[in-house]
Amino acid sequence: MSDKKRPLLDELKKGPWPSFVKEMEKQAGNKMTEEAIDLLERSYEDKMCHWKHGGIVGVRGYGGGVIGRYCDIPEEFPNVQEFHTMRVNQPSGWFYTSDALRNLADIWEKHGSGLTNMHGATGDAVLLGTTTDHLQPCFDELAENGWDLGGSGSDLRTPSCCVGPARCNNACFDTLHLCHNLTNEYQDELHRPMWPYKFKIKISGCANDCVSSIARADLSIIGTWRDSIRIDAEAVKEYAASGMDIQGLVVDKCPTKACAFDKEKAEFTVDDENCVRCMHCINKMPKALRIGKDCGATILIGGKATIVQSAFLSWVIVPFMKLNKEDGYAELKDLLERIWEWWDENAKVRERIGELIYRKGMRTFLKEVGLEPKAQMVHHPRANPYFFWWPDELVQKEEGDEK
Amino acid sequence: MSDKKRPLLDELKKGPWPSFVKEMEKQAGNKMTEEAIDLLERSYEDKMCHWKHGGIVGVRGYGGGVIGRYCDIPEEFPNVQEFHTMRVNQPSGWFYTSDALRNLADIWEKHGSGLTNMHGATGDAVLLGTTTDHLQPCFDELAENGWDLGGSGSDLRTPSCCVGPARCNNACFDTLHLCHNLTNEYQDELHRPMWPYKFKIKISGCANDCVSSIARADLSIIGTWRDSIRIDAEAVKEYAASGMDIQGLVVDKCPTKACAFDKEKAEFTVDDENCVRCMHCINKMPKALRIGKDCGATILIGGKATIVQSAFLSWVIVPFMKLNKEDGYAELKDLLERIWEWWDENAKVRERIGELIYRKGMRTFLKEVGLEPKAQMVHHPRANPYFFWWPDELVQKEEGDEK
Amino acid sequence: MVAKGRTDIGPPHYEEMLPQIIKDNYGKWKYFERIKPGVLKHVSETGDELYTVRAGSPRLLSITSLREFADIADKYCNGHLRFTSRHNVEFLVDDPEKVEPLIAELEERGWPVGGTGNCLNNIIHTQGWIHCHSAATDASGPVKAVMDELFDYFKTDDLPAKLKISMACCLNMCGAVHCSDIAFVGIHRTIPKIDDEGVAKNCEIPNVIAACPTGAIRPNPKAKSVSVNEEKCMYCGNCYTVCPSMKIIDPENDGLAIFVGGKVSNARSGPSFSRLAIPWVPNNPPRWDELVSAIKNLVEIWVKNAKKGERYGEWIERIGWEKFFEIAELPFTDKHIDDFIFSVPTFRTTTNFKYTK
Amino acid sequence: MVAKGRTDIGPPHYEEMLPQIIKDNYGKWKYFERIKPGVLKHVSETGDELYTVRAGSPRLLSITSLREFADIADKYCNGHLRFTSRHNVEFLVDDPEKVEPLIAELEERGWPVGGTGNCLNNIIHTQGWIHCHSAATDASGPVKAVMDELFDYFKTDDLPAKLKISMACCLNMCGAVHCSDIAFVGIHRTIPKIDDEGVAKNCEIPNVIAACPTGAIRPNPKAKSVSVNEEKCMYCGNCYTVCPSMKIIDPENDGLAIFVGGKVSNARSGPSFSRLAIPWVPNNPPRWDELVSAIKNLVEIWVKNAKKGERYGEWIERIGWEKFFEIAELPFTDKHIDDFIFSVPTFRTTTNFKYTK
Ligand code: SRM
Ligand code: SRM
Ligand code: SRM
Ligand code: SRM
Ligand code: SF4
Ligand code: SF4
Ligand code: SF4
Ligand code: SF4
Ligand code: SF4
Ligand code: SF4
Ligand code: SF4
Ligand code: SF4
Repeated sequence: MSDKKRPLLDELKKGPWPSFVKEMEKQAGNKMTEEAIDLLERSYEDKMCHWKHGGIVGVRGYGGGVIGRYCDIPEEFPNVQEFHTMRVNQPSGWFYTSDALRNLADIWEKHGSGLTNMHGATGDAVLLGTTTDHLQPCFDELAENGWDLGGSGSDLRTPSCCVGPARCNNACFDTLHLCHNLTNEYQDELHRPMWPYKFKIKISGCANDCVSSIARADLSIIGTWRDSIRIDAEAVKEYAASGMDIQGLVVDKCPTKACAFDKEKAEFTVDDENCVRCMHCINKMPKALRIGKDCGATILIGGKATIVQSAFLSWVIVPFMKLNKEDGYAELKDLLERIWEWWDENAKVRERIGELIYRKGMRTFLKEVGLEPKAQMVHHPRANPYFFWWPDELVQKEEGDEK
Repeated sequence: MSDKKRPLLDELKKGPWPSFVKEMEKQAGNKMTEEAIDLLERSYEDKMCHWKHGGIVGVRGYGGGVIGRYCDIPEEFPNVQEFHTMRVNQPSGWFYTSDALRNLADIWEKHGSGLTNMHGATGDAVLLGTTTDHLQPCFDELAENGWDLGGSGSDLRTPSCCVGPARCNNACFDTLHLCHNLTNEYQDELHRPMWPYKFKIKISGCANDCVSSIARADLSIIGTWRDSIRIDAEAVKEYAASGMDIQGLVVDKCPTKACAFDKEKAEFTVDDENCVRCMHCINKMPKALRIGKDCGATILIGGKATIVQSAFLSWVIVPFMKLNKEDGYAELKDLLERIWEWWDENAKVRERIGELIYRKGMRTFLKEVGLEPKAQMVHHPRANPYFFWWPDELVQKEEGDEK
Repeated sequence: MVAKGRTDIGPPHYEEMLPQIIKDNYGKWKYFERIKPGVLKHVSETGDELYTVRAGSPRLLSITSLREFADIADKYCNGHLRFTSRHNVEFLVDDPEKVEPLIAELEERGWPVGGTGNCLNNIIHTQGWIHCHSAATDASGPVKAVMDELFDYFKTDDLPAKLKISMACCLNMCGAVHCSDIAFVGIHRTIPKIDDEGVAKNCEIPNVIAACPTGAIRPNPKAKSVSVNEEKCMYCGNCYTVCPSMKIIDPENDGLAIFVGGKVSNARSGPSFSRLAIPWVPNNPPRWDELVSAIKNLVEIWVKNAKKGERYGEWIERIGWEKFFEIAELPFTDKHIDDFIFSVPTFRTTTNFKYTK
Repeated sequence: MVAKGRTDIGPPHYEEMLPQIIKDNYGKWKYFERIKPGVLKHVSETGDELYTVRAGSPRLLSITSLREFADIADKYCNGHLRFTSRHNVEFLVDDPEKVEPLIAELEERGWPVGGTGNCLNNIIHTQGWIHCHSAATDASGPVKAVMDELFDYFKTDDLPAKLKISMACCLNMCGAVHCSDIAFVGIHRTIPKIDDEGVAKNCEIPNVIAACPTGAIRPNPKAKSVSVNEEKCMYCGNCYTVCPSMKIIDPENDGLAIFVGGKVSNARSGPSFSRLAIPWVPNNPPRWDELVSAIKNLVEIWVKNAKKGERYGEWIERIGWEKFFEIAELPFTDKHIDDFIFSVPTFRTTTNFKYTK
């Protein structure tokens, strides 16, 4: 360990929550890592980071997957002069065997700092800190062991999905399969930046949206159903008997007043036509209520964080789509490709799809990617009278019609 | 009557609702009016209007109050070649004595078409259709009889107000007095266009807003109170006894669940702290409930219709202001004048105050007219992190502070 | 005659116009009752009772009718009357005996009594072809046709709630229809035709360019005029308002759009905008049949489906806009989806929606 | 070693990673129960029962800890585990007997078990000073300090509802904090300092100009660089992201803003944005005391005042934002009022509000 004292970081080794400082120190045998800790102490003193942009780095054949990082005071911290990150594409649902995890650890011990993020905000297994020289060997070894890099730069980013059917009673479709399938189908889009900007896909099995797809993905795929909530009348009675306030905690909070509870009979009913499948009643009484059987997903577009035109939540563009494993999700892929094509052709540099739709108008987007306008796409119709007509909707003037 | 047939307009003499065609025909003895009807028939044939812009016309000393109008086929309709409107400022609350009404009618018989709008959408008594030659004599005669013109062009428009204390149990202040007072105080602003664009003031005695001030005025003044709804317990019991569904029609519709009805005791209570004074319960049980005693108004700004940046509803800028008759509404006028000054200095041509605030930011508006930010001004705070700091809010760097 | 140049005297003082009973009870009204459609009774703290009889008006009134109103006011109301913010005329009666005879005389003379409480109110409207150069449709004609069709609703107050219909004859929206239960507004559908010479001679080009909400107007320096980008122009006509040489009227393509669900009062829910229901019905004088039947349908589905106390928009908010389009049997088109400045907050950012056919 | 150039193989197949009990019951889970904080039990149609033990993680994990997790998984879970979308680690146990020993060992080794149901969840966060050049604050440090303070809430599930706290270290918001119950985000407060030479050499000026959300950047042709309009710049740092010569870091003025009331799920109400509560607390390493106590206060008022089942924002929507500021004893300033593109729909357009002190 370096002889430098780290009084500020030491403060963060205290307290009940697991300490990232301790984590870093666990790898302090590595000179690079040790200096990274010292540099962090320095940042704590200076109240600013000590990293900077620098030359773009990567691995052969890929445009993304590596984030180049350089120290801004390399004279003082020569061992973290270069401190790049590699983004390793996680297995769908973030499942690992212990061996897989050890394998990753071993590779990273050899080629990097021994620090990771499990996982990055997009979903990748993030390997934090290595030098330019190590990038290609590290990648080669990852690939040899069945790992691949995730996305970065102006490309498709690593798709992610919720735990879904692997461990959840609410999954309306196979989120893991879809995520894996899309990731593999679009390897080229993922690895070779070529678009105006990044594009993210996140997949949740139901409206609880446990991967925040509506807030964090350009394309959000959220499970739902078309038929009825399945009710186990006996289990309802058990909840009632257990003293649960079904009226207050379930029924009164239904957003559309679509469910009802008859206290006398301990009977719970759902008015299918008015149920918006918000999941609330199912969440509260999982033993008694289940999602429907005719399942699929709602497709939404445009979600993103703040920059540039402020954050957008994704917007409904397909109220219900059957997700067909058998044909490899042809309908979804077909739509996705039309969307990419339109975006790629029309967007400015660093313009996310949501921002492009805003700029061009939803009508243009829908027409050009071939989607029908539906009332489900809006909270409410426009309030202003500023709408456009397509030439073929107008009355064509005949000769002599003019007065 | 002209010998022209008017088969299209004749169709609009049928039916139970009073017919504007019949109204026009009542004055058909006037040649100008008769031709105006013929011109309208022509518009019905052509499906378009036959009026056009033209030279600006007016009366001496005034920049507004008259709308110049010219026929676009004067060869065919020489008598309506000029067909200007005069806007006569209505008495507050649109009250008239029969003599006053006859007086207006007599003047307009002499100088114009004999057609009126009682009233225009801004509130004026609109005298529809006269020639340039008649404008000054008509105005002189109006003035002689105690009438004055209202606003038009880029000036203060004729303020208007609801019937208020004259005939309404809900009036939180004297709407008629305030309207009259402001109109008289700002005669110069009303008659001599000098601003970037129009500015409208509308005054409602309570949140029912019977003059739509929140939707149709740049400055909306809406009555409210600070203390408690007055409850007549006996009258509540009468409503209950009469079989009224107080729970369903009143309590359940309270937007903040601030009122309650105890069916057993037939007792109605209001939680003052949570009541937002929406008027609903008072509207439903006017015999039992009354507005509070400590009354004043909420002041809102920016309301307007569609053009240019779409319609705005007015925005709360002063949650509660006492409207003090004794000092001639000094606080309100002071604010109003600061607002006008800021708008006049900063707006582009044809930019309404609401649009200017949007362009400059509410913070700039508040600071420059001297208002404190209040949470009541927003539905909710901003969602984006794009806020500004004033220089004096920052940490000033001391010498040698830099590392 | 007159002292020439007498200006800035302001309107007549309202006090001169008030009947004695109002002067006596000014600010003292305690409560009111709705006696029947068109008749209100206000009761004062002093015990005085004032009856108001409201009659429908086409707003466009001849001086002959004004004199008729004056005569009626003399006969029943000690010479006092008023107009309302929706252009009805109200007779103020201090003697209960006179109420029925007054109503009888009004009805007899063709002035229908009604429009209070949960009646259909009078339709706020504008100039149209009678006086405005800007109009995409007539105002008085469509209003008359609609009021004839809905007449019964003006005379009965058992609608679910108030029903406020408004109209404006162009996007300037002088009828301020943007917060009405039902609104219809004249619209254009084709871009302005530019008379270059006229523009060069009569219009201030920077103002014309600034007038365009979508930035569709560009300078055309060659012609000292402007040009319009077809893709960006949504026919609002604001350029025409500032420059008469940008003619936008097109008789076959002009028509009316219908909006629903707005309100102004703060009662219960706050004020809200009306929203697009039907993008276009044709201008079809003299009785605008397509307009009339569209509005009739809109009113009837509300009457049939709304709960007691639900304004139009409150009903729709409860059932959801997608259900509204289904019930109204109206197509939902790309026109219904906002694409102007504040469009983003109108897009549906939740999977909470209902399925429709 | 490796076949060089092997690319595009994609991630490992998830099936290889699944424990047998999940393979057997894939898609067949019938319901679940929350056994206690940190422990879930999922029951399958086949009757199989799966226990999940969730442990808190700092997300920044050493390979030493990864190996430790692997060892634990071998010992209790047949060598299987997963991570969650909020960076916790979950151990998947098919034998109920092993649950308590597993928990004991985890706690013993310093991995707290909790964070399920109505617990405080782990704080989503980002790189901060550990790796990012863009950071206005550290990420791991503030998160550690806050989690220490709120630790008990991670271990008890009787909060009114789920409590999701997120953090991001600059406005790029890689933590996607914009829809969290409570969010804190690193912000700058002073405009970028332009290194003209650097801009001229390294940056694409049109991109720099386009990067500015408020149009504050203008070309400075003389210096082949750009200039920033002080009045329009709100310090977002996006210019710095595209051009390193627009340095925006300012140690004394950088700090954190705190937002509240967002959510992602569609349960009951739709997803919604978090909204500004506290515009700035200083960067105060190592334990960010001002941040920690501000967040503690925000959590406590919710715990005290919300009804059962109310997420943070649902509570505020019920009482009104003006009451929230009163209860939280936070000043409402001009910063809280939106002035960006979609500001207009946030302004209060109703007189329906509550008075506050
Ligand atoms: C590593 C990661 C944060 C983390 O600690 O987890 C990250 C790190 C960076 N993000 Fe991010 N983003 C990460 C997820 C996100 C997310 C969250 C998500 O994907 O769910 C967002 C918000 C969602 C979104 O995309 O809108 C996000 C929004 C941004 C933005 C703003 C983009 C925008 O359109 O608003 C930038 C700026 C940019 O692209 O130039 C950005 C840029 C960056 C850069 C590359 C900074 C830069 O300009 O060079 C950061 C590199 C940090 C470093 O030194 O390692 N990062 N970034 C996340 C990726 C890990 C992974 O692959 O799993
Ligand atoms: C007469 C009247 C309509 C009526 O039939 O009642 C009217 C008539 C005209 N209005 Fe209006 N406006 C009238 C009330 C309104 C209202 C309603 C209100 O005041 O409550 C509005 C919407 C509220 C608002 O101000 O936003 C209104 C919004 C406009 C606009 C759009 C302004 C905007 O900022 O959006 C214009 C365009 C303009 O100013 O150039 C306009 C322009 C016009 C012009 C002057 C047309 C023009 O460009 O020359 C119209 C003259 C018609 C004519 O030939 O007589 N008028 N105008 C109303 C005034 C009568 C009166 O004094 O009582
Ligand atoms: C006479 C008039 C004021 C004036 O100065 O002229 C008036 C008078 C009254 N209004 Fe109004 N309102 C008048 C226009 C309005 C308007 C403006 C408009 O229609 O353009 C509104 C806002 C419209 C909106 O919300 O879209 C309006 C919203 C109300 C409300 C709230 C209704 C609601 O629940 O949303 C009430 C309360 C009620 O009726 O329960 C109300 C109540 C009343 C009361 C009962 C107040 C009272 O205690 O005297 C008055 C008799 C109403 C009736 O018709 O039964 N008044 N009232 C206006 C009559 C217009 C007409 O001829 O039809
Ligand atoms: C494991 C995980 C999915 C994954 O693939 O990793 C997950 C798993 C479950 N979620 Fe979730 N959710 C997970 C992140 C989320 C997220 C995303 C996030 O937090 O960033 C959300 C949206 C957050 C939001 O709304 O702001 C989320 C919103 C929900 C909800 C809706 C809560 C609400 O009422 O608003 C439920 C339903 C419930 O708990 O009643 C739910 C319910 C569940 C259930 C009960 C589903 C089930 O039947 O198995 C799972 C156990 C939850 C528990 O903790 O008690 N899950 N859940 C994630 C655990 C994160 C963690 O470590 O804390
Ligand atoms: S999103 Fe739905 S299906 Fe996926 S883990 Fe959450 S609750 Fe289960
Ligand atoms: S899923 Fe939601 S909308 Fe449907 S019945 Fe249950 S609570 Fe109501
Ligand atoms: S706004 Fe209020 S005070 Fe004025 S007339 Fe309407 S109900 Fe009465
Ligand atoms: S005035 Fe409105 S908010 Fe107040 S108690 Fe009555 S219904 Fe509720
Ligand atoms: S709405 Fe348009 S056409 Fe009608 S009066 Fe106003 S400006 Fe003229
Ligand atoms: S009609 Fe409107 S949108 Fe079209 S060019 Fe003129 S101002 Fe622009
Ligand atoms: S939020 Fe900003 S500082 Fe933090 S990792 Fe992302 S880009 Fe870097
Ligand atoms: S910091 Fe943001 S607002 Fe300021 S100049 Fe740069 S991009 Fe523009």
